[in-house]
Amino acid sequence: MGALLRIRDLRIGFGRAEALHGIDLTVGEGARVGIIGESGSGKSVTALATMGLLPDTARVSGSIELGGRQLVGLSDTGFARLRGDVVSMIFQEPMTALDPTMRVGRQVAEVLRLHQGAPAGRARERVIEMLSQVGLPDPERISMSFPHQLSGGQRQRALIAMALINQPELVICDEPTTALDVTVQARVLRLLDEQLDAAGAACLFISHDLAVVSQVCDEVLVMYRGTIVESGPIAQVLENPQHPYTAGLIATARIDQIEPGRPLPVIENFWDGKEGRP
Amino acid sequence: MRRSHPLVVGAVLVGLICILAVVSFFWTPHDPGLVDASIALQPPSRTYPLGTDGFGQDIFSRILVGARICMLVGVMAVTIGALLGVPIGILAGMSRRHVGRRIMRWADIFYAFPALLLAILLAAANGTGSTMTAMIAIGISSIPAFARVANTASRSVMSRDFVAAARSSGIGWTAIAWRHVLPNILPVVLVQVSSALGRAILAEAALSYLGVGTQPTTPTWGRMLYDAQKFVYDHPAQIAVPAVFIAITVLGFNLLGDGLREALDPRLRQEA
Amino acid sequence: MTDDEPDPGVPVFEARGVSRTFRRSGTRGRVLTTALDGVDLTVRPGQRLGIVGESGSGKSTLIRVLDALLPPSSGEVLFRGRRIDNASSRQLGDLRSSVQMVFQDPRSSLDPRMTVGDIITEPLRSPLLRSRPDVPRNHGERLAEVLEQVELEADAAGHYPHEFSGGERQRIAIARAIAPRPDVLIADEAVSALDVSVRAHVLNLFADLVRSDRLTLIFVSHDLAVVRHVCDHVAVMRSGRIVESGPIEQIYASPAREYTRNLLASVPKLRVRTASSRRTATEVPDEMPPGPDDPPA
Amino acid sequence: MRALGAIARQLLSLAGSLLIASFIVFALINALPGDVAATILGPNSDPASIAALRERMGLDRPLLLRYVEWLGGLLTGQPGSSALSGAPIGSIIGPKLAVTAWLATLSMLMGVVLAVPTGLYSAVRRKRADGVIISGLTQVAMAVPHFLVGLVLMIVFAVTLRWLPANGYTPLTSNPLQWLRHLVLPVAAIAVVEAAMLIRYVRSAFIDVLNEDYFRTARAVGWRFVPAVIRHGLRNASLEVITVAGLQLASLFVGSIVVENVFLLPGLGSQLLTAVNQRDLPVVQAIVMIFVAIVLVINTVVDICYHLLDPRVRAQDEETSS
Repeated sequence: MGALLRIRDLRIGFGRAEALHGIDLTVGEGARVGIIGESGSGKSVTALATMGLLPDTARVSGSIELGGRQLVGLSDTGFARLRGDVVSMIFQEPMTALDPTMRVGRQVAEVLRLHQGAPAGRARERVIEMLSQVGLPDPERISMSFPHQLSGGQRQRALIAMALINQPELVICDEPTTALDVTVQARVLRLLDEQLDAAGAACLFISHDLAVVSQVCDEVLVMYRGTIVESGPIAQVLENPQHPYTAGLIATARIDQIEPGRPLPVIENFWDGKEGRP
Repeated sequence: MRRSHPLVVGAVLVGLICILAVVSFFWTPHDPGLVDASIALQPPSRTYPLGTDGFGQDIFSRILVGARICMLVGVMAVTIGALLGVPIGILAGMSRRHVGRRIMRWADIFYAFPALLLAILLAAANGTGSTMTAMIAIGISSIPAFARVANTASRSVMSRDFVAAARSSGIGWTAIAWRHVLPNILPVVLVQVSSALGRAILAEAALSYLGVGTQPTTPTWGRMLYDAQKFVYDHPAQIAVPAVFIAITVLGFNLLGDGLREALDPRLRQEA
Repeated sequence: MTDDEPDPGVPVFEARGVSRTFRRSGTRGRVLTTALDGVDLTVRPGQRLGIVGESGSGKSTLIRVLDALLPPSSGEVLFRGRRIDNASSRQLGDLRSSVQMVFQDPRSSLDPRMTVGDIITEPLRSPLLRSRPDVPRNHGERLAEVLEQVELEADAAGHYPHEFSGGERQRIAIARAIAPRPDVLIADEAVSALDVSVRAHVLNLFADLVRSDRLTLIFVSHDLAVVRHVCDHVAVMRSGRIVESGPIEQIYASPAREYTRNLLASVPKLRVRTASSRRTATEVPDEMPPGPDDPPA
Repeated sequence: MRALGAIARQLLSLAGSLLIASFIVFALINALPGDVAATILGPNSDPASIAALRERMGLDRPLLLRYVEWLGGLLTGQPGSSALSGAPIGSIIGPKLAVTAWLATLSMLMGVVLAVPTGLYSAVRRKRADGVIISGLTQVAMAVPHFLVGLVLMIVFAVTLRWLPANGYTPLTSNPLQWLRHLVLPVAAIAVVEAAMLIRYVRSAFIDVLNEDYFRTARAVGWRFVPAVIRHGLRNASLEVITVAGLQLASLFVGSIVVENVFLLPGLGSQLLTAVNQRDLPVVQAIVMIFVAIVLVINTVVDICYHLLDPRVRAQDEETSS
């Protein structure tokens, strides 16, 4: 498997502050890489940089290669051609991520037409097919609905349909289930898993929840304050964490294995925040 | 780096006009009401820094006294509008949704009475207009804007959990209004005060210009423009002085409002 | 029965056939949504009750009705044997002074324009609480005490909420709740907005407080695994009804209802995904009904 | 069908507002302390002529009865007669209405045509030099009263350059070219100020949209910046802008009162001021009521447009009507 996404020494700064201090990561074709870290650790910034969606004020240096194309310094037009076609993104907030004034079907169809130039009739057929593929009941009706008429889970499914309809090579998921209920989360995760498999797409999956990442990904990167403190195949990291922060994360995620009544482990039991900081 | 500019520039301009208004109480270079046809329409000179008008009155003295009226009407009108509008808005915002909507619908009727129309009505009913009718008219017409701003803001405060927390520990409605709602909506109300002041001063100028506000014997910037208009063919520069002062004052308040909005809205702060 | 010495036999809360409907607009015109549908519930002194369910299951409505923040559409709510549904605010003195709440999102539950000290001592200044003898008189002293209890620095009192991290803010919210020495603590999704790594810290705090102050606890969550760590009883809610309730270990070990089993299975667990498990990456049973994910907001 | 119900409710509420507003107008003139006849005749009038005027205007009859009569007169287009000439008010006002209507409509059109593209442009370029300059210019234009812009335009184009007439009016039907020449300056005076305000609203509405999640989604699926703004921004921003533009149309009618007086256009505004100066209270009362009604009608039309455009409001409607 070749490398689809290769990031080298990526640094991102806003004003005087630097949000990302030179990270390296590689996502192979069809691979699933999770990025885990607390809020503000730089995981979302990494995703936005790959999509070219950082605000104008951001300073980016280093290299992001997607399928051999250099993305750092790419023009907006260049990015626009890739976005939604080669690389797509699923965001955290399904409630606000769809245009409230446009019917759902039309929003999905737009993505198709934008990149494939399919005629309206064909596009509509494909949209209905895609909506049913992401497990939306009565896709005809859903496609004619406005976003506010759908539940959070349904909206997230519609957004997944938008992200996958052009069979992208890479799907970036930024906390895609954090805003959802546990049962809905489980179903959406399973859907993502199936759809990524079916499309053979690679995935960069961002979450603060190690348990969620462990269910979707093969590899994991642990980020802390703008650096990657640990990375590797997920089994290896879980069984034999090298960095105390990772050990702390694993312990806090194993809440179901602690006997009730005993205090739960916290990160500070493992790491004081200083030792082993790169 | 640019973000604090509107606030500073606005504050400086407004401060300048306030100083003029205060100075006018103690000192003017000449008697602003002294008519002397022999020195009419003089260009600026050492004795008459901004020249004289068609009646031979010193323009600078009249500008100083005009600043007083302009600030007086603006401040009083906005006080009326805020003191009536904000409580209405808070009341509506703290009531149940459909009750609040009904209250706001009543307040909205005042939108149909812009300051100018209301002032004309009051002036007509009174026989003549006065500084007082102008103040009242502008004040009443600014009620719905204050009510609307306060209503939206307090409704969003009421939906926050700290209000539920206060209620669940037995804090009463008045205490919630004072302790939680008012402090949280104060920033938006302040912004509204500033832009309402700008609008009030524009309205005052228009009323004086039309002669339905402060009576022509008292110097006002709007009336000075009206008087200067007669000489528009031969002395067009006559309108420049009062025009510039009106524009400076309104610009000052508008900038102040924008600056406050930026300074107080965290989302805009990041945006800038 | 006196207020300060509650009879251990009298339930703290009792709900009898409580229903609550809201008028909402749906996809097909105006509808009445039933948030609560004939709920019966008894909370005994010292009990630590977890209420579990998905969003829209009515759990948040239930605690708001229990705390008399919302009136029920029908049914009776009793606090220590006295009716509190449709009671005037003056009649709620006992409830307001004995029960405190912790909310989900501290960004919303802490007034951004108040200092931490003012926030925490606000319940002490409530007119309904001042009448109670055991409410601390010395606000400064009590403030220092509770700050220490929630493991915050004493100088935190002078700062504003936005200067703290999410976990710290939730601890401020807890400090406010315990400041007037309540007998009952109601927590509404109190750890769901927190990062997993911060969650453990706050849960430990809850467990410690409940134990040391011998509080009655009502803990609302969508996560059974979390509830298991702080509660001894659990009630599972779905569509406004309690579908299953009992001692937590019993329900955790052998849930009687399909719905409870699904809830348990849905909580993501740390597991290594191998190539062979790709097809069944998550353990949601297939018989999970494919209906709407959750009701439209 | 539901949309029709909402429109019907809006119209009903408009009727209610009109009724209340008409009562306020009537009460301010008639029920405020001070005798109407004495006010009309001024401070130096003798009691006999005051009594005669009271008799002629029927002021001795009950207030409520006079209000109902006046209301009926408004609906039939004859709200009484002038206190000075005795001419029916309908025939005094009728011809003036067209002038004001042309002035306001053309100003609004010109204002919107100026404002929407400029506002959009300055939102997109808000961090660039040209965006900042536009912002600054609108600030200045907003700080200037309508009549001042009118005076400046008059000095430049009528007095100095002598391209256009400084004042007066020719009806459209008698000479379209002259009609246009007379309207250009007044329309420009109003439009410049209104456009400045509108530009700021358009700009901030678009900046709001640029910060929305759905705009980010649109960019993430491959829209380039400007097409994304047009496809997903325009409709959402227009919702906000329509509300403001409606309120502005109201302020614009009022602005026309002042500008008509600057350019001596024989419209409703000039007539209103003349009536105020002549203390012709029945005429004042009628003209003010016309302005108030126009404002209320415009606001209702705006509300209806808003309801038709925003699917969320359409749904909310159903919620509130219960």
